[in-house]
Amino acid sequence: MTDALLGVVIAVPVLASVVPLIASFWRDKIGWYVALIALSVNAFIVASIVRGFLNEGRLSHEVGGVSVPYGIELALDGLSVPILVLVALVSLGTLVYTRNAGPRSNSFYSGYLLLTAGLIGVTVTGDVFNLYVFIEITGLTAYALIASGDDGRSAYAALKYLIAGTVGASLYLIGIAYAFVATGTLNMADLSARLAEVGHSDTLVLTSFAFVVAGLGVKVALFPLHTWQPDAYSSAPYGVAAYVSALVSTVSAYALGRLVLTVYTPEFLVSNPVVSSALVYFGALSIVAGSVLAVLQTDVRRLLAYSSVSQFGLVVVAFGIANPTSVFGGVVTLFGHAVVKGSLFFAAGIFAYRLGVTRLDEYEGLARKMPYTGAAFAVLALTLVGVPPAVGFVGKWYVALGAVRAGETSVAVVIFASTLLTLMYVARLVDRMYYGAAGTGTSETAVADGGTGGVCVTYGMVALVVLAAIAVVVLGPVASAVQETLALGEVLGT
Amino acid sequence: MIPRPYFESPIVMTTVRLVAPFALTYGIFVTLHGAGSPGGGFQGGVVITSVVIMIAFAFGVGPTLDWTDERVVAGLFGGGVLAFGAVTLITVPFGGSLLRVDALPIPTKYAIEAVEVFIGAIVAGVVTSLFFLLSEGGEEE
Amino acid sequence: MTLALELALVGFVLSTAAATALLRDLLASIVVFAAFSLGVSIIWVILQAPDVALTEAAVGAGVMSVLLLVTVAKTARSPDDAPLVSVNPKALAVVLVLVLVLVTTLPALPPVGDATAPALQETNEGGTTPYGYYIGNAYDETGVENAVTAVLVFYRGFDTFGEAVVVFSAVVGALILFGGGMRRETE
Amino acid sequence: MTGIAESLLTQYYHVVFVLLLGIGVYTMIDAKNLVKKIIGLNVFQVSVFLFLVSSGYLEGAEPAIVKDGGGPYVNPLPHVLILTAIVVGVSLTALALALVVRVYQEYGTLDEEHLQEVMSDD
Amino acid sequence: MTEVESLRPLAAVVVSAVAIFGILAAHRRPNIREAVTLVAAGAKFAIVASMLPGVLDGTVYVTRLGEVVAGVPFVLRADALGLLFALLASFLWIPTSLYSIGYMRGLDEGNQTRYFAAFAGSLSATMGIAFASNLVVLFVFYELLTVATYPLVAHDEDEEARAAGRKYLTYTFGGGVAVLAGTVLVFWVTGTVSFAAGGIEGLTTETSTNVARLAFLLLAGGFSVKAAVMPLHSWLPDAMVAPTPVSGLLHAVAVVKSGAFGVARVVLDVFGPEAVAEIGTGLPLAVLAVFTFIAASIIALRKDNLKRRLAYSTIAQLSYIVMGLALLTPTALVGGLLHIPAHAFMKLTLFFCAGAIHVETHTDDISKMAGIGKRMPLTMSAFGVASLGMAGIPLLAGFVSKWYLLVGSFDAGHAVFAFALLLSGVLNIAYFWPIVYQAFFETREESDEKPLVDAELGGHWGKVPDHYTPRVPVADGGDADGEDEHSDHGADGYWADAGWRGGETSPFVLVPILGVCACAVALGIAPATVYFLRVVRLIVENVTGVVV
Repeated sequence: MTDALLGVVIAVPVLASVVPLIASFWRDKIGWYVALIALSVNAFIVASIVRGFLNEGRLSHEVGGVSVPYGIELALDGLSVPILVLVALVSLGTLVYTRNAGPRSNSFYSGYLLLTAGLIGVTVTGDVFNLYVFIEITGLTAYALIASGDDGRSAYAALKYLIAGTVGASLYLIGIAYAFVATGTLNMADLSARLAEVGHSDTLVLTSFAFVVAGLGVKVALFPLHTWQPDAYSSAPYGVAAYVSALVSTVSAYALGRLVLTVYTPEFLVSNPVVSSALVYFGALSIVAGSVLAVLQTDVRRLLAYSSVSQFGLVVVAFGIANPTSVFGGVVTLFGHAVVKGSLFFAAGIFAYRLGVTRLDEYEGLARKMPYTGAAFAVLALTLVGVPPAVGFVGKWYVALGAVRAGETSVAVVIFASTLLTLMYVARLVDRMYYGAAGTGTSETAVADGGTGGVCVTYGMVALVVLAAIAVVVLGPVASAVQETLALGEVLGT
Repeated sequence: MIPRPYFESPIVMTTVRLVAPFALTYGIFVTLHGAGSPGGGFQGGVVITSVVIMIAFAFGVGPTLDWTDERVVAGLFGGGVLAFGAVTLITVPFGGSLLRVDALPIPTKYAIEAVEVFIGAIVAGVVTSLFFLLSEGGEEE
Repeated sequence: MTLALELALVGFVLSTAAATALLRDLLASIVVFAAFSLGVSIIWVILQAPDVALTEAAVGAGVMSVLLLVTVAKTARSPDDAPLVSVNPKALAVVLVLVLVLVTTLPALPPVGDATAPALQETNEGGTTPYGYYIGNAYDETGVENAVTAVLVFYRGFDTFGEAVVVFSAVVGALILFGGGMRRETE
Repeated sequence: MTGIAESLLTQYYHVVFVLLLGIGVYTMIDAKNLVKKIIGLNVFQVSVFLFLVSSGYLEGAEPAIVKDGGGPYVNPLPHVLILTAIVVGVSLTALALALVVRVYQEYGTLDEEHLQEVMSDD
Repeated sequence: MTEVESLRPLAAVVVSAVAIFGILAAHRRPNIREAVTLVAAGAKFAIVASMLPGVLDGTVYVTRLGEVVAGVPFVLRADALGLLFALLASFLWIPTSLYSIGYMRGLDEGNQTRYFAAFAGSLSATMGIAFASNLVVLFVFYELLTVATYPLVAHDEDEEARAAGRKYLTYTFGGGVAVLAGTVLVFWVTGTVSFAAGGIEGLTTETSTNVARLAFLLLAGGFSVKAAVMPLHSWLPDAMVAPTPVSGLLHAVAVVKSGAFGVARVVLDVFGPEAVAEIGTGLPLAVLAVFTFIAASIIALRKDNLKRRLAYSTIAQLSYIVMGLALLTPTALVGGLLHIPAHAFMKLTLFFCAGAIHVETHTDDISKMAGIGKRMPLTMSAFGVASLGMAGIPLLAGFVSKWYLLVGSFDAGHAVFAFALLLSGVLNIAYFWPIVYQAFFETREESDEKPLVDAELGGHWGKVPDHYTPRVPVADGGDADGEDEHSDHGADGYWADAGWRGGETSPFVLVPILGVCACAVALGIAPATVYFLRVVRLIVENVTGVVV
């Protein structure tokens, strides 16, 4: 019975998303309440799903009662549990923020619910084509939400995102097609077995792997496939930017890990050393390039966007190394980065709404004007650097340990160096916020930038950011406690 | 905004008057007959929409928009999604799993055709409103 | 005979595709794109995929072109001083690389229509393949002759649900863009 | 190389797939007009559809309208996938066009270079 | 050695962390705020001291708190070595807090709340470093210490301070990264990172010598950044822009010694002296240390800014510790470890004096301090005593530790190190004595210029450098920004006579100076009765089994 909830948790937001649209004939601005109710319900369902996982281990549901591999399987294992929890939490947290920061239209919340449904779908599906469908749902709604900013710039950014994202999804589809030609099946578990029979060094298998990685790489925004991402993040409304930066790329990265680790399996990587090291260096390149580009930015949102490029590089490295230690590190990094980056965008939004500051040089002396948000921002930023005991450090520890165990010393060096690279741009921010001469970037410039948009910053928004800052610190020690529970060893079949 | 090049053409209007009913019928046929032959909700829905689009081209978008009640359009795809979702969930108590239409007390074939109808409704409603939104989109702004 | 027909068709499709790329005038390339879709839908017929053909004709040629036309009607058309755009060498180089890479994988692919292709086996080491299962049991289990419909709604019904959600999301997205809900007065 | 040469003959649908893909990508890179890019995107997607459908094609088989004594049938699974993919594709196109309209309302142009200029101004 | 479950190590860490909230809460009431600081300081020292007797009897107090990362327990462990450091830091926090009050108020600095809060935070982190039971926990608090001290370095918020702060972050985080890398290596090789007296099992046997060498290089190198071993030292002089109490406690004791302490942990409890000798990484480190304290002493000669000169002296003195640890012989270890407290007391006195001079006369440059002994007699006498101690004059703290170092270097069969030590002692006198001398025995007019300070290296044969102009006394005590609220030194340019009854500065400043100075003397006269020597002996005995 628990396993059926895997489908219910997708269906609930979809059904709820219809309500605001229909209701808009009679009332405006009820979308938020509908979303709140639906996502709270979802949170409860997710809670019972997690309980089910803790009791029974891997959950699997055959939609339509059709047996695998003829139907579609929904599955939940140690790799996807954290992501599911993450989506449930962030989707609720973002609501707290958008309550006042907006957008507030009914149709926005329909899109918001659909996006959430898509994210959950990507997380729990066990079928490669079904994954494609949910990726497209996620993408479609994400493009629309990004364009919900009231200037044309956001529409243009969304269009670029749409084209890039669709190309990525289509590349993924080509990869799936190659795999299908080679095996004739689509269920992940079955596919992985058939691929092993075909032979991991078979041209078709290798081609499909290449296309899948490239396609999802675009979605994750790995260097050099990241070009759509900074514009999208920097032109979307802050609430949306936070939600998208926290979840959409994260879930795509999860999908990448899911495919690489459970469909192509670590054996595939072992039997193709060239491919695996290519994947790892792909990630390492992203780590370095992302950080370097972040240092060059003058707009805070773009800086945060590029820092995501680098963080997801770390995740890909972790998945590429593909031993349980590094994969756990990757998952921790995914989770931690989602919370941190989302909250950083929240905080940046609060600054923009209250003071109208958006550029780095306007952050001078910000902490004095808004001590709580400023402090939270600093803590979150330092977490990004990997200052212990916060979650960033824990993730980095496991990835590095995995890399050393796998003998990938050069990669380990990059991982350690990335700390300093991150420090380069974080130090600039924090230094400005705390020791910059206050006065610049006051609300006068806010009017000039039109940054505020008449949004009043509520205590709830500030509290959300502060809580997140506390959470990421607490999360660090907690994270390593769940390593056993996730049983990633089984997931990787090692 | 560049005005759309629309001018009344009696021939077109008459043709549409004649064709529209048949097109509508054909759309419904395709929707319902997906079980036995090629076709189904998606195709049928599109064909049904084509009626609206034809009328729009013949008589102009503005008038067509005034004739159509957007509540009906919204009801089509909203209701469709709700119904499809309901089917997805309702089968859980019956068969213990989602979308298990063969567990429903009605013959599977009818269940499948019902789903096709829902899909048809969704597609018809969505494509119609997309057409209107694109052609009217933001002109009020 | 059929081969000649097929080759002609393929030629038509390719040339129309190329034309959409090279025609400068937007309206022209949209019209050619509609022709392209029709050609493709005939290819689907030849490949024994009537459902796909019908959908392609209705959706690809029909809806897509209408939407494109409406958009162009609302926006400016590029001034057509020359009928064709000049070829962009840089883009061409990129494409050539891509094409060459893909061509190298072709020998590994089973010939089209070859009965020994893995995707066309009714059984394999894992037991019955999806193909074999659908062909064998679709009618008995669902009472639907058209296996495509059976798979679409029953065996892979969840895909179709997702598909419906995608369609729905499209209109929601458009509504978000153009503000307001369905009610026009509020727009 | 001979392998490639003969495959060009025996499986020209795959060749068409590759060529269409090339044309689509070319259009997306080259076209300055946003609508044109979207058309290229569609061509690109069609090429993928072609690849999948041809993978389900069986020489001399009939469509999978199953009846007694019939067969052999082509593989219906790819058809289902492509039906879904086509609808997904048109939905994406619709949203893309809506975005185009939005951009045009703001900047009065669909030409990318021109857009860049306008944006760098404000 | 018996282990006792106890919350005391945790309490020692937490007490000042809790105090932070009190300090922040009381930001509107300075008196309450400072009271909180003092109470926290007292409580912290009481807690740490309460463990001293037990530790001397071989007890180890342990607090277990789950895991940091899998396989790495989060345990705080108060063993002898940890206690040595904790005792020192927590004890010196008391006078420093008093002094801070006098200093900060004397200059009515801004952001005092942030200052005291960050100070309390730094002390928490320091305790954590002291009681860390394994490399990861050590690393955690090591990084937190960096974060907590950063606001103190950048306190002034002017461009110089911010640059110094950024440099500080970059250097120390860089060191932290190296430490982390080394930690990962150790964990990978042995599956544990917990300290064990005499070294972790199989660290050098389980793996190739080169991996062990690499691990040692990363760990020792990483910690050496905070220990300011050349060439990684340049953050320290820049960090002197911080308020003097910070330079005093943190950049002469807590932070820099946490680096030295880290090196000690690595040598004694991670690798163990034998292993270090075995992989032959001790000697290079020792050589580097010797180079550092000779070079730093020579540079110190050339610094006219008092605090910078003290900073270079710190760099030199820290390298004594590192050298002692690197020589690996029991006596040398005792000397190195004992020099941790010895140097702390003396250097803190010196910094306090510098601060007092700054508060009272706004004088920072040595060349402007001629005759200042008249203005601040007690302060300058304390300065004199402490600087003699630095030079290692008998009956002062510096002597005992240096004595052990000398003996130790002979034991190690490297007499050259002994001579290096003596040489640096001479250099110490060379750069401290002029300050004392001119303070007492010169006046502004006839203060001759200090060739070592003013003239270019190598001197000018015969001719007077054309850029040189004889110093003319400025009416104001060399106060750069010309503000003249300190009219207490006469208009004729003479320092006003403050007399010897402590009227020279506020008691908040004077009492700590004299107190710490007295301790420095006590440490020299009766090292055995002042507990540090006993603790140090115990540590070395635990590690090497040799009773010194």
